[in-house]
Amino acid sequence: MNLLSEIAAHYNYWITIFLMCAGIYTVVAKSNMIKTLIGLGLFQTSVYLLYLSPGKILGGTPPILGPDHGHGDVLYSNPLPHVLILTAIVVGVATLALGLALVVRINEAFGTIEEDEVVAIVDREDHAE
Amino acid sequence: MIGGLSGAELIWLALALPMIGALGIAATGRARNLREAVTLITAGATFCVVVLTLLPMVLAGERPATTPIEAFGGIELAFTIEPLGMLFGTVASTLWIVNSIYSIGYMRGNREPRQTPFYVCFAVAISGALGIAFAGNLFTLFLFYEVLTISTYPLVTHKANDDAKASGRIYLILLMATSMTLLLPAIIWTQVAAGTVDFVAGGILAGAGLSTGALGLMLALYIFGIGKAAVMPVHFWLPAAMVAPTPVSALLHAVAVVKAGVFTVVKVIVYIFGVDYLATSGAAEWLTWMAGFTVLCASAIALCQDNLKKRLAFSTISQLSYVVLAAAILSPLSMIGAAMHIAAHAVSKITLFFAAGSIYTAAHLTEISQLNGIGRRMPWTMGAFTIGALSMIGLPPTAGFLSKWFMLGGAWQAENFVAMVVITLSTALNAMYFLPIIYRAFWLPPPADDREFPAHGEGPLPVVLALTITAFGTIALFFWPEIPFSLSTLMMEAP
Amino acid sequence: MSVEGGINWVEHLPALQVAMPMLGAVACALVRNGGISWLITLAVSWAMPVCALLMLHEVVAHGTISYAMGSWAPPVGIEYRVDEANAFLLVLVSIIAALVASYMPRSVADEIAPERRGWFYTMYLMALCGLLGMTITGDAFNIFVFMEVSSLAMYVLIGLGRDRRALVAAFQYLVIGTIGATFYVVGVGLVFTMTGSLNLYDIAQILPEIENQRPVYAGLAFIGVGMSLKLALFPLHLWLPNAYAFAPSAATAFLAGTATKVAIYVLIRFLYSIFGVEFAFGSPATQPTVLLLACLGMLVPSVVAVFQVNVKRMLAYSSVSQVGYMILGIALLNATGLTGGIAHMFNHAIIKCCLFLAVGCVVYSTGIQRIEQMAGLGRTMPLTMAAFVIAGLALIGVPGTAGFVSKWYLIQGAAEQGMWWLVVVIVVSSMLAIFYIGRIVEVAWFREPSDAADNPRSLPFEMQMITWTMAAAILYFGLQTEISAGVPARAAEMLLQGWAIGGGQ
Amino acid sequence: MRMDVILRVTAKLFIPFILVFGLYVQLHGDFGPGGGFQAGVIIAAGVVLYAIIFGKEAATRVVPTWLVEALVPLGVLIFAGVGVYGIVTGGNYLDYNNLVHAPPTKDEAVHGQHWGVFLVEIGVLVTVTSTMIAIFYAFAGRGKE
Amino acid sequence: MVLLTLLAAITIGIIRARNLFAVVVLAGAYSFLMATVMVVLDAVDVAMTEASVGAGVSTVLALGALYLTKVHEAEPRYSNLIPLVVAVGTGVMLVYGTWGLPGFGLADTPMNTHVGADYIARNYDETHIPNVVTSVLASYRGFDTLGETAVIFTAGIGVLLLLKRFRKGA
Repeated sequence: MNLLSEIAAHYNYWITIFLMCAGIYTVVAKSNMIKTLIGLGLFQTSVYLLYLSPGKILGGTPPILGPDHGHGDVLYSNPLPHVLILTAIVVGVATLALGLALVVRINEAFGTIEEDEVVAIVDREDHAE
Repeated sequence: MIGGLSGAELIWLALALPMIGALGIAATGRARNLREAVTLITAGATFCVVVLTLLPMVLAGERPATTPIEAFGGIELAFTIEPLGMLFGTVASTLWIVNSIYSIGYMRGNREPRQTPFYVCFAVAISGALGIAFAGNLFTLFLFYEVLTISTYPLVTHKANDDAKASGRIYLILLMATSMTLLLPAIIWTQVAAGTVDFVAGGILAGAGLSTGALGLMLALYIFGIGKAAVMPVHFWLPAAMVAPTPVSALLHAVAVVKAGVFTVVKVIVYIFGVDYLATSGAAEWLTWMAGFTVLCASAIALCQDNLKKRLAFSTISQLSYVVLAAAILSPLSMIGAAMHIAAHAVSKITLFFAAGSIYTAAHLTEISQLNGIGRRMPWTMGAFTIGALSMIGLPPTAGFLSKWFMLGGAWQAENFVAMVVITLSTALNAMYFLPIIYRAFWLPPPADDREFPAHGEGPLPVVLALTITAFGTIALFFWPEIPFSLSTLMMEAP
Repeated sequence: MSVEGGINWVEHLPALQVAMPMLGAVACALVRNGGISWLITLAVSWAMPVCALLMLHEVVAHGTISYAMGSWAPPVGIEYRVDEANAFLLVLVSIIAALVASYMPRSVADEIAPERRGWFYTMYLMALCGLLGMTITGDAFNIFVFMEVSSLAMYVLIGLGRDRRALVAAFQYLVIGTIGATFYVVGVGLVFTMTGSLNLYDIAQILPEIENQRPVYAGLAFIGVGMSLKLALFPLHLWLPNAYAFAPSAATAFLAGTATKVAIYVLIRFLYSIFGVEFAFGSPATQPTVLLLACLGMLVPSVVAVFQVNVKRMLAYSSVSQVGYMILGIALLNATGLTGGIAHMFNHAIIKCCLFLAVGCVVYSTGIQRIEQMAGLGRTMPLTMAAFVIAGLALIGVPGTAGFVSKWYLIQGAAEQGMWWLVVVIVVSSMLAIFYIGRIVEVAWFREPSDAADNPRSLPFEMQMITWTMAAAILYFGLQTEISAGVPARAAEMLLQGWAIGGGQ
Repeated sequence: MRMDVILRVTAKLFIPFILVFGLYVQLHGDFGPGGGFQAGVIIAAGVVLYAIIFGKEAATRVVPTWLVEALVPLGVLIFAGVGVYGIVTGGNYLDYNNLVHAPPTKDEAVHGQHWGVFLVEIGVLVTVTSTMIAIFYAFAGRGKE
Repeated sequence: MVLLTLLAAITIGIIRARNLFAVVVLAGAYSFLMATVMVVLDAVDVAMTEASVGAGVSTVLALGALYLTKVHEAEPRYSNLIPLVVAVGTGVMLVYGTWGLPGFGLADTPMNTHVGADYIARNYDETHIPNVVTSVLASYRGFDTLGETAVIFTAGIGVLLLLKRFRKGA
């Protein structure tokens, strides 16, 4: 029973972990660059959950202060993770944009966005050197 | 006028002069006469500082030293002149002058390319040698040891053709590798064990409480780490370096490099391990065998060489191991012998190389089998060669006799019969590979047809001049051995 | 020390250290004219060392500086915390940035299209800003933010290389770098969840009181892996060689000098100051593992470097192996070793920067990047190649050069730990360095000039001068080591104390 | 797509609302969810929508490229500038307390905070909006080849 | 928890799908779901951002990129073993770590008592801004936000540097 409640208490962590693993898997396994980037996105997004979940307080409300100005007995969820994740999201999208830009250029330069094909071309050029 | 300077200033001056000279040479590279004038002047000035000024001070019992400069973590850059270093410094700076005179004749006579870099590197190498000689601790010594290695590398590859590059590679990699992989750890081990790397009379490791095995291991690291001493099996850079022009060979064999090697060995044994400590610990016995083996083996190989310079090279290897052997005997007399042999071998071996070079310049002969009757065409050269050879064998009236005498005495004193057998045996071998050359040169008739061997006279004047000087030096050291003798005895007395 | 209107700007040095490059970048982006942007870059990047040196002086004199951003006292606000360790690194990074900036203009003009130069300098300054921010900040999440600032800027800088392979290199770096950064965030997240604080010093105070250590261990692991990706610890180095090989010369010199070093600093900070040695290396398996990785890192990439045909890539592999030395110094866990590690960060930074600057000169005046083509360069560009040789000797660790000092400390550190096999590894990898440097030296000095190497384009003065300044610095720090070894020694002491027991006040 | 009347009309109707909503999010950030970043994205979305439907050329007539590219750094400038102003007014970097009155009483400090947050959010808004638009232009400017 | 499970399902879909267009759309859906989850977790600001960014901007950008490149993903050549190992390794490490984390929704965890609570307590007196997130974002941790803006700025200029076409067609 105790174990069961433990599991229940950690369920969302595990989903998070699953999502992260999926993200990493996509990044490492997939050769298509756009898919790699989306995998990165998944990975980062799941990290957000890792931050937000512990910040949630059951029975709490969003950290937008009511009339009690936070001194009353109203429970507010922890605002700090939210701030961090806001920043993280922004960083994530910035990275994504840059990555996509690079993919576009690579596609123009090599005519493909499959990483292993590109790498093959690169190796050939290295040996041509 | 430089008498007024203090010891420390003189040391800095001695180290700086060749460097300044190098700059001057590089600057005057276009005008060769000027350039060579600069070389000679620098050499002369260095000689004045080292021999005429510092030597008397040391003989008078002074120990000139610079105030140490802390480099890092208690490791200091320090110079102290003790007798042994003075001896080496004297040899180097004296022979530099002779060698410069010789080089001028040789380089011009053979129309060698890229002479300016040659003289520059040469000057830097001398500075390195002096740095080694005057080093006050292992770190400083190591520093200049590498300076010497690097500055001589371009000299070895001077010809810049393929086999020059190949042997240059062997030279650099062997010397650097041994010093980096063996010598450096040994030094740091010393630092960790003894807490210092300064050269102290009587050694610094006595208190470190290392086991005999560890001591032996450390000694091995030092001996083989000092690749310049060319103890087998780290000797083969020396024959390889034979591709270099003769003045360079002279530099390697007589003036700086190998001397730096054996000098370092002796210095480490005397001032780091401490003779008595090493003797009592008995960690150096294997060294006697190793050195003895090298002496005999190298002599035997020399016997089979037809190329004159190669034969001389192997003779050098065996002669170096004399010094190591003498040092390994660990008796006061043998130590003196070792020190004196550094000087003796220097003058006699440089004579031999000068002669070989002179033959090459005049007659373009390199093989011993071609030397029939050459003594009649080049009496001065071959005369000097004979003197050098006698000294190598160890016959009076030459310098080699004295040092060998001391070594034997030391071996007797220490009842080290291995050493005695080795010395006598190798003397026989030396005779076997030197006397035939002399015999050929003077008593065999020169080859008949002059188409193959066009008539030629002596080598260029500077060459002959140089080799005559060194030949006289070889004899002079027999009759007036005071300077090296007193220096080496000073070395053995605890200050 | 200018006091204007009662404001003591010296108090605000920590903020200025990061704000100035940012504003400079903004200015460059507004101007967008190559020449003017360069002047701005030059001014800013030379102001940086001044800031850093002033702070270093302050720290050495009066101890740690703590600067509260927005006057919110930590841990509520973000704190900037400067002590010996990161003040030293700030000096290093900013000086290298300044020198490279002075070296840059013609080389950039050579490799970057005119209308892009303004923005190029913007990126350069942002990279600098990010690195400085990472180094100076005392807040775990702030490190991440500035890590991303610098990383993004670097991806762009690399992507601007002329060769199309530069794009691929940038992309791979982007993917790996992002994974690394995200791992770091995960680690911080775990620690944050357990401690509830993001302020490094605060975390260090709280950690010892936590009874359930598992999340913290996991957090440590994630931070470790993430930073190892960033600092290209073998075998996580795969992004580095191409990135260095194809980026514009000036950018490569800058990255090689600074990027990995800062990542290493962050790792050191977490291992020593925050988690503390006892905790970080608590389990008996940790130290051997790290040492093993370090040794592999010192040997394998060196071997690979020996067989490279592209000189830039060869140097890149050698960088990977040098990272091994630094990690080794960290993992030795004694003062001497750590001093060696930090000192090697400094020395290797100037050495490798000098090498890449020299290569940059070669590329500028001949366009050569392959080693065979470098034949005879010793005769056609003697000064540049001489500087190259000096730096190469330092890389090998010849006494009298900067490289020797740190190597000495590392060997001594290993010896003090009685780990003689490490000594062997160190000397062997130095041997390998002899091989790959010697190869180039031989080609450059003892071969007839190839037609590619003949009559090179005349080199701009500033490129020569900066390259030689670096070479001179290498020789100078080989013997005169108050800065390059003295400060690291202090820093090492301070770090070994850790923060948990109230050290670093 | 360009010829589709319905789309164009609806777009013409919607875009103003989008922009207004964006401003609302921006200004209401103090009291409810929202802030410079979200607002910036929304406003940018409006422009992007315009560009998608009426073509990039039309969009650049309304929001010229040079303006966008100038605004990208401008936002950072505002933000960082506020920070520096914090120093000038005698506080630390990014200290808003004495933004309005220095030295402040407690209420004035709060006032300063309000202003500071407001300006900063503006900075974020400017940068985010212009960056998003600029990136979109850059992608759009890259025809398929 | 249902939502979370749904998320997992979508993820699998993303990994399986070969058509990149579908992938992008799925990713958008993923972001929306994520946003909903965030609302459940009381993170309204974050949810808003995630919706606008994850579902909006990212999708648009990805589609734009797709428009410029290719829509179909090639068959992967090499085995999926290594990535699987990497992913599972990470997972194990995380499970190990998270198992010790405090349970879901508790108020007395260090994270919710230390600084976080601090903000709620002091925020109003110091800033009069009801939305704690905004005040923390812009004031208490304003420097992070400055960094974040810098990131955007860098990315923007970076993309321009890489993609922008100049008259001379550089």
